[in-house]
Amino acid sequence: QDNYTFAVVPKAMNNPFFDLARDGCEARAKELGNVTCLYIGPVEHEATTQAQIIEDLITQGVDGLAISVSDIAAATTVIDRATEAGIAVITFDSDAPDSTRTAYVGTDNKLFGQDLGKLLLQVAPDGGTYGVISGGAAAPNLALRVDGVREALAGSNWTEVPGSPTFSNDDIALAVQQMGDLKTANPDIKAIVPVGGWPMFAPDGWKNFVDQYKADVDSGALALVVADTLPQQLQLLKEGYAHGLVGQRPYEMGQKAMDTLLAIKNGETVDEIIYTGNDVVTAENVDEFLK
Amino acid sequence: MTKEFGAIRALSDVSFEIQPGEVVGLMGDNGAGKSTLVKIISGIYHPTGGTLTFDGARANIGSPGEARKLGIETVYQDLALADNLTAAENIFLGRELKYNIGPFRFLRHNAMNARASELFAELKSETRAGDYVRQMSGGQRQAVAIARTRLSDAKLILMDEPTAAISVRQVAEVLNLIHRLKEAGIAVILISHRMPDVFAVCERVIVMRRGTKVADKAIANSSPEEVTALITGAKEAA
Amino acid sequence: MTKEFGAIRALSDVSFEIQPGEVVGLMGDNGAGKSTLVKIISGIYHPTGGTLTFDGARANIGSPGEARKLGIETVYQDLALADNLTAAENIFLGRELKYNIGPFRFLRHNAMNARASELFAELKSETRAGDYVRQMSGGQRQAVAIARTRLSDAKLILMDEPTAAISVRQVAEVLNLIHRLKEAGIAVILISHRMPDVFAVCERVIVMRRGTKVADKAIANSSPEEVTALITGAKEAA
Amino acid sequence: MAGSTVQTFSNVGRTRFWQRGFLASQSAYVLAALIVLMVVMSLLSPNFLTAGNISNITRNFSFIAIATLGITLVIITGGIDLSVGSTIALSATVTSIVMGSMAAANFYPFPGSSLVISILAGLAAAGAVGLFNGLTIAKLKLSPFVTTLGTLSMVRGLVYVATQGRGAFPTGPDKDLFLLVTAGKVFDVVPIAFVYLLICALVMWVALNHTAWGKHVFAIGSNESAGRLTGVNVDRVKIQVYVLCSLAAGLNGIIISGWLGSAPANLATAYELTIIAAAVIGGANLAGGVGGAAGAIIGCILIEVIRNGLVLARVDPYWQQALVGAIIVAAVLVDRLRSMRNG
Amino acid sequence: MAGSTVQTFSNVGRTRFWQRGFLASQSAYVLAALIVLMVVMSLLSPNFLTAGNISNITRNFSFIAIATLGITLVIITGGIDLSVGSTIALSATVTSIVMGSMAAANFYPFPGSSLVISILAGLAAAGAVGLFNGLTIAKLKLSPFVTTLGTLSMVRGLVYVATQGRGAFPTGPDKDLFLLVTAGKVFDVVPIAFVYLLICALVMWVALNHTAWGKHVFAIGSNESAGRLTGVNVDRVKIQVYVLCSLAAGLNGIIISGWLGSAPANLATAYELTIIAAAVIGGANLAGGVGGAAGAIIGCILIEVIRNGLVLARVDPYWQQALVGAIIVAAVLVDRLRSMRNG
Ligand SMILES: Nc1ncnc2c1ncn2[C@@H]1O[C@H](COP(=O)(O)OP(=O)(O)OP(=O)(O)O)[C@@H](O)[C@H]1O
Ligand SMILES: Nc1ncnc2c1ncn2[C@@H]1O[C@H](COP(=O)(O)OP(=O)(O)OP(=O)(O)O)[C@@H](O)[C@H]1O
Ligand SMILES: [Mg+2]
Ligand SMILES: [Mg+2]
Repeated sequence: QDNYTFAVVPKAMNNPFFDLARDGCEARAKELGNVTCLYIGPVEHEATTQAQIIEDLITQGVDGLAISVSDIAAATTVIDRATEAGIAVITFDSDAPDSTRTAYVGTDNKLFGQDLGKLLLQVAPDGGTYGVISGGAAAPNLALRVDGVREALAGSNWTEVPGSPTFSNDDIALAVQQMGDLKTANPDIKAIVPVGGWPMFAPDGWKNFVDQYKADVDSGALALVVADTLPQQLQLLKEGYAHGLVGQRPYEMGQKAMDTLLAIKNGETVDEIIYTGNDVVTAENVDEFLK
Repeated sequence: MTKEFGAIRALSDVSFEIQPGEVVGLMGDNGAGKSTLVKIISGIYHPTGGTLTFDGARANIGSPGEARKLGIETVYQDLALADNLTAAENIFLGRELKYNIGPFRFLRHNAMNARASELFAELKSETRAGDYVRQMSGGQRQAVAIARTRLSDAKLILMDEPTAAISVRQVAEVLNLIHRLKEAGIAVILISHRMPDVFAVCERVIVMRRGTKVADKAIANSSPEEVTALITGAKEAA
Repeated sequence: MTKEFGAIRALSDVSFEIQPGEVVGLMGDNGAGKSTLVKIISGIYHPTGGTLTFDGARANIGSPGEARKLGIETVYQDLALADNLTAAENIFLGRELKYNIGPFRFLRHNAMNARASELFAELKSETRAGDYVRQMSGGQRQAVAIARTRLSDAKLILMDEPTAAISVRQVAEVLNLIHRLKEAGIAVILISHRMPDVFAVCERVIVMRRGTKVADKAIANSSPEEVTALITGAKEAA
Repeated sequence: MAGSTVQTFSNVGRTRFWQRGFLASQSAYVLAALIVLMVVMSLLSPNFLTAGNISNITRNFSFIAIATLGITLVIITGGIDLSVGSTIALSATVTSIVMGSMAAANFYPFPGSSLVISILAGLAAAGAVGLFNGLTIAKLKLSPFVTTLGTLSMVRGLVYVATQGRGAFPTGPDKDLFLLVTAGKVFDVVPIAFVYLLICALVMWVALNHTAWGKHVFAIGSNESAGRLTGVNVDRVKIQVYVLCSLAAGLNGIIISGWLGSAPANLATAYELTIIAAAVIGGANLAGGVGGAAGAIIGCILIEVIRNGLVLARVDPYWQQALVGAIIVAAVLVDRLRSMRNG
Repeated sequence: MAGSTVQTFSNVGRTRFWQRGFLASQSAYVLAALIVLMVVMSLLSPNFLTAGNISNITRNFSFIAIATLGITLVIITGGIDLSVGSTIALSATVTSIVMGSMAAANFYPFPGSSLVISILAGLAAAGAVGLFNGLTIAKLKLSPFVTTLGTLSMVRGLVYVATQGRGAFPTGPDKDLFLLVTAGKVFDVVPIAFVYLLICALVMWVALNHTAWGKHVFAIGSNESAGRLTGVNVDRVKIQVYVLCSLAAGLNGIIISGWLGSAPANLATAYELTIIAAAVIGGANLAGGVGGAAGAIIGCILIEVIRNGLVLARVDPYWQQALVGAIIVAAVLVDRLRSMRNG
């Protein structure tokens, strides 16, 4: 049995989301035995650095690459170079559909956004105004999520406030500040939908914010529907600090990435699109996820 | 040639004139406003009031560059040297010697170094043209600043304490230089605290005290004692 | 008290000594190495070779701070002033006057300003203690540097061209000051290019040329003409 | 001799009151710009001047203002510290980790011990960074820019290494106390971070203006060799200044992590530029020798008011970034008025 | 008079060859550090010295090296330009947008016209940023740090506004030609970016050392008021220097976007610190008056070799960042050897 080294290249290493993908990948690599998981990417979200690291990995002669694409066109160029060099390439979390990558493992971001929107409709069917918090303005998957939210809410009584989405640049402190800013700028705002978990990654900052409007949140007059399902978010949800979460499955992305790359190496055919699915969590089912 | 000045706080209503080939000594206590006066003539400061006439026409000197173009050269008290350039580069700063290759102009390093060495030799100064000004002694720095005025055909040369830091033998050379300038019809304003120097080369001496002109008289009618009294304020005016 | 020096390129085998209460003039052409010598004594440069004896003991002066502690005060040729502080703050830099509140020590601004004004008055200098050095005239800056040496009980004061930029009446005050220092038993090394000053206050004159000592003789046995000849190299040694 | 202290100079008029002291400083002019900006913002958005928003603004700028005070000291000596952002993250992380491991080990010698020890550990880690910077810059004489750029990267790397990129959370028996002393509000209105800021600023103002140490800091920035020649212990002051800067950043980090309830590994990434900008806008001069506590705070307020105001005014988020830049330049431009008036 | 030009000084020995010129410069010592580092890296990873990797390294450092040349000019005058990263993104974006809209409009006056016009548009946009910086700094006399921090933010904001955050990519009939002139390889080995770099560096070296303009640049950095007093047109030179810096960054941006086949809106975020670090490591002095083309390139190579080598050596990525910082400091430390030897 051959030994393989598969590299997992996140968009940015400073994002806790990708840590879960790394954990999944490392766990699965250990189970498989003949696979090494090499987790490396740019520290901050920046397309050129990611491309340069991928080039270095090509030079190093890794056997497979799983890339969370930072910029579609830029990644397409390097992915094509990698496949030319005979390396198995898949994308995860964020795709470059026109490249020569063999498969995409991850979330359907449009669908993910739609799930967020639907969850909001379910939590607060009456409608009103809502604001969205996004991460980096340049991230294609986040743009798809925002579109998804808008699509799901089109035709309903929900309207988006001006100045939305705000961009937190994955800065957790800034994301919490923007929660406050949105509410202050629009005192009658009825819902805030962060399309990534940033503000809740700061549990006490989030609590501080919610506590100011605790009555509204409890009564549902201020609906909080947030992306991602990290443990601290589930805890907050359980304590009544949010109404619903829609989660991706980064851990599974890491696992499936290893499986898929190994399958390609073994000459098997794989599906081009492998969705890992979404988790929709509300107060009802939160205990299942908290285990 | 007439120059009139209004006052910036350091200078109130000072006015005087100087003719081609005339050497005027400007004396006064520390802080009397001598350097300020020089800086106005050479275009660094703008007078708060008053006018400046040069070559018969009213001159509006907006910058040191313009002053230079009019033919006014200055040795500044703080010397105005770029530490990270060599002596030669400092001397030629702003009017480098160049040769052309097509549309491009390149520096004539050797020619500039040679000319700078000549100028130092003329001043009997032991200053090496290729040395960085950064590592020069106080007197060598002053020699560089003085050498700078020798490059162009100036009409008026302002020297703000040019002999302060240089040694006896070069002081003589600088005084010689002033004599030669005078013969060539160039007007010189010499600021100095050294009474003998002023009395050796100047025809006229202007004394300032606390921003005002207290005397303007021919050397022949004056004496070192009188000037000293004027500077210290022991004598009010002359 | 003996001082011996080895050579850094600018200084080769210069050695001399000075007694308490003695005033020695140090003369020489520009770039002769006078300031370098001063900087070695005051701890800025370390001699490449040679030793330094102070108060009978061999002194190893590692920094200007140590020199100060030994009782060596210096007026540097480049004055060493912090432009963004006032004259008073510069004078007291490194030995501020303070009062205590519990464990904390705070500055006595008024006392320092008053003392600084006194020092300027003593030097007959028109320098305002509260003005920033940045906006001072050349002579005012020099007055600040000289006033600085008056603060402590120095044993040896090095003055590198202290009178270069200051006006006639203060020159007299500085020379007076040197006389008083001498009477108080303080040794002074005076570097100057002004022959009359050196002959007015010094007992001995040391002449340097190109890094070597060419003469070391009592003023009484010498003359300005001889010293000039030694400086220029017209006379080889004495 | 008595008369000498009241020397008068016939050619010296009195400088007018606006040409002297605070009113002639850059800080005063930036303060004027800030006030104009606040008026504009309150016209654009009725919510700008609400109590809640003012409390938000106060808290937000307090987060960077303590670090800005520290970096102002460094800038006055003519140095720079690019590692403040990383140091903020380091002290936050160390505090959380120590608190967490004390809880795990059930080590709890005295009431509040976990709080005190973990905060001290965080500050010690920050101080160590400052000591490294200071020693390298003062003793090895490396350029502050390169040195602290190196520590920026080193310290951030260590934070990632220590937490495997995950960041850390304050936990354990003293967590509530920790939140109280970092994120609490005095009298339910004034964020406690603001109180810390005021204390730090006051101490700094006294130290800069009324102690010998402060004069030495200015002297080093204005002419380092003059400081050395007059016997100021330049190296020691420099080291102190870098240590203080890192401690200030560390304190800031602990406060932020208390407010967030989390010390993410990417906390305060790229804050160094904002913090330096705040100091410079408030009048600190990167060439050294100029700066002060009041200015630093004004600079921080200005930056936060711009950010907050644009969000409240519902400006298109893509335009916000462009406007932040433009307003910063405009705010500094008012300082030209000063130079023009004072000649 | 003839003899005067060969004056000799009895007390002046000849400086030894290693105490003069390039060998006594910081660049030479950093070059030595670089060589040591390359030997270490090649021992750690067998792939380091392969032709493919050397070509990669060459291309990667060329990406930032042209901008580093530009910023070196600015640093020599005693200024700083924090907006280079944003300018890289701007010119890349403008080039792509213009190319795309010419394709959309089917406007194609002469062969290669889309290439030429779009590249010129990109450079013009970059030049405009430089002109703004230069005018603001030289004429309004604002601090370079604050001004360019403002443009950093403004320009990045405009890139987001122009592309709605999505970035742009080169398209149209001349796309292949565009890729050829930006990402191609000469003789199939030498990245074309490296050729551009060499040309720029050579021009810069000649300009700095053999033209009056170059001496003026040094004079401004070493004593601005002296430059002004001797009639150097300080303002004009400063403006030129900032425009050149932005043009260099713009050229870099176009080359990077050609290699990536894309101009993402966050292209080159935070590159300014790396670029300034490269210039400073290569010997440029932020206080002004010192710097050069060779040093700038050596600094860039050093930074890229560290990055690339650590990836190839499979160092734990969390440690990589810490090591990058440490090695940068160590590399500059060798410069202390120089100061110690030359006294
Ligand atoms: N930029 C400035 N701002 C404010 N005051 C200034 C400025 N420059 C000079 N002064 C003040 O103006 C007065 C005159 O200064 P100036 O330099 O003209 O004196 P000076 O006659 O040249 O003296 P010296 O013989 O010492 O060189 C001094 O009191 C000085 O403090
Ligand atoms: N840091 C340095 N590096 C190299 N050479 C130096 C340095 N400092 C001084 N020199 C050289 O040493 C020589 C002596 O300089 P020094 O300053 O001691 O002269 P000086 O006798 O004080 O002259 P002056 O009367 O002009 O002040 C000069 O040739 C000078 O160029
Ligand atoms: Mg003067
Ligand atoms: Mg000297």
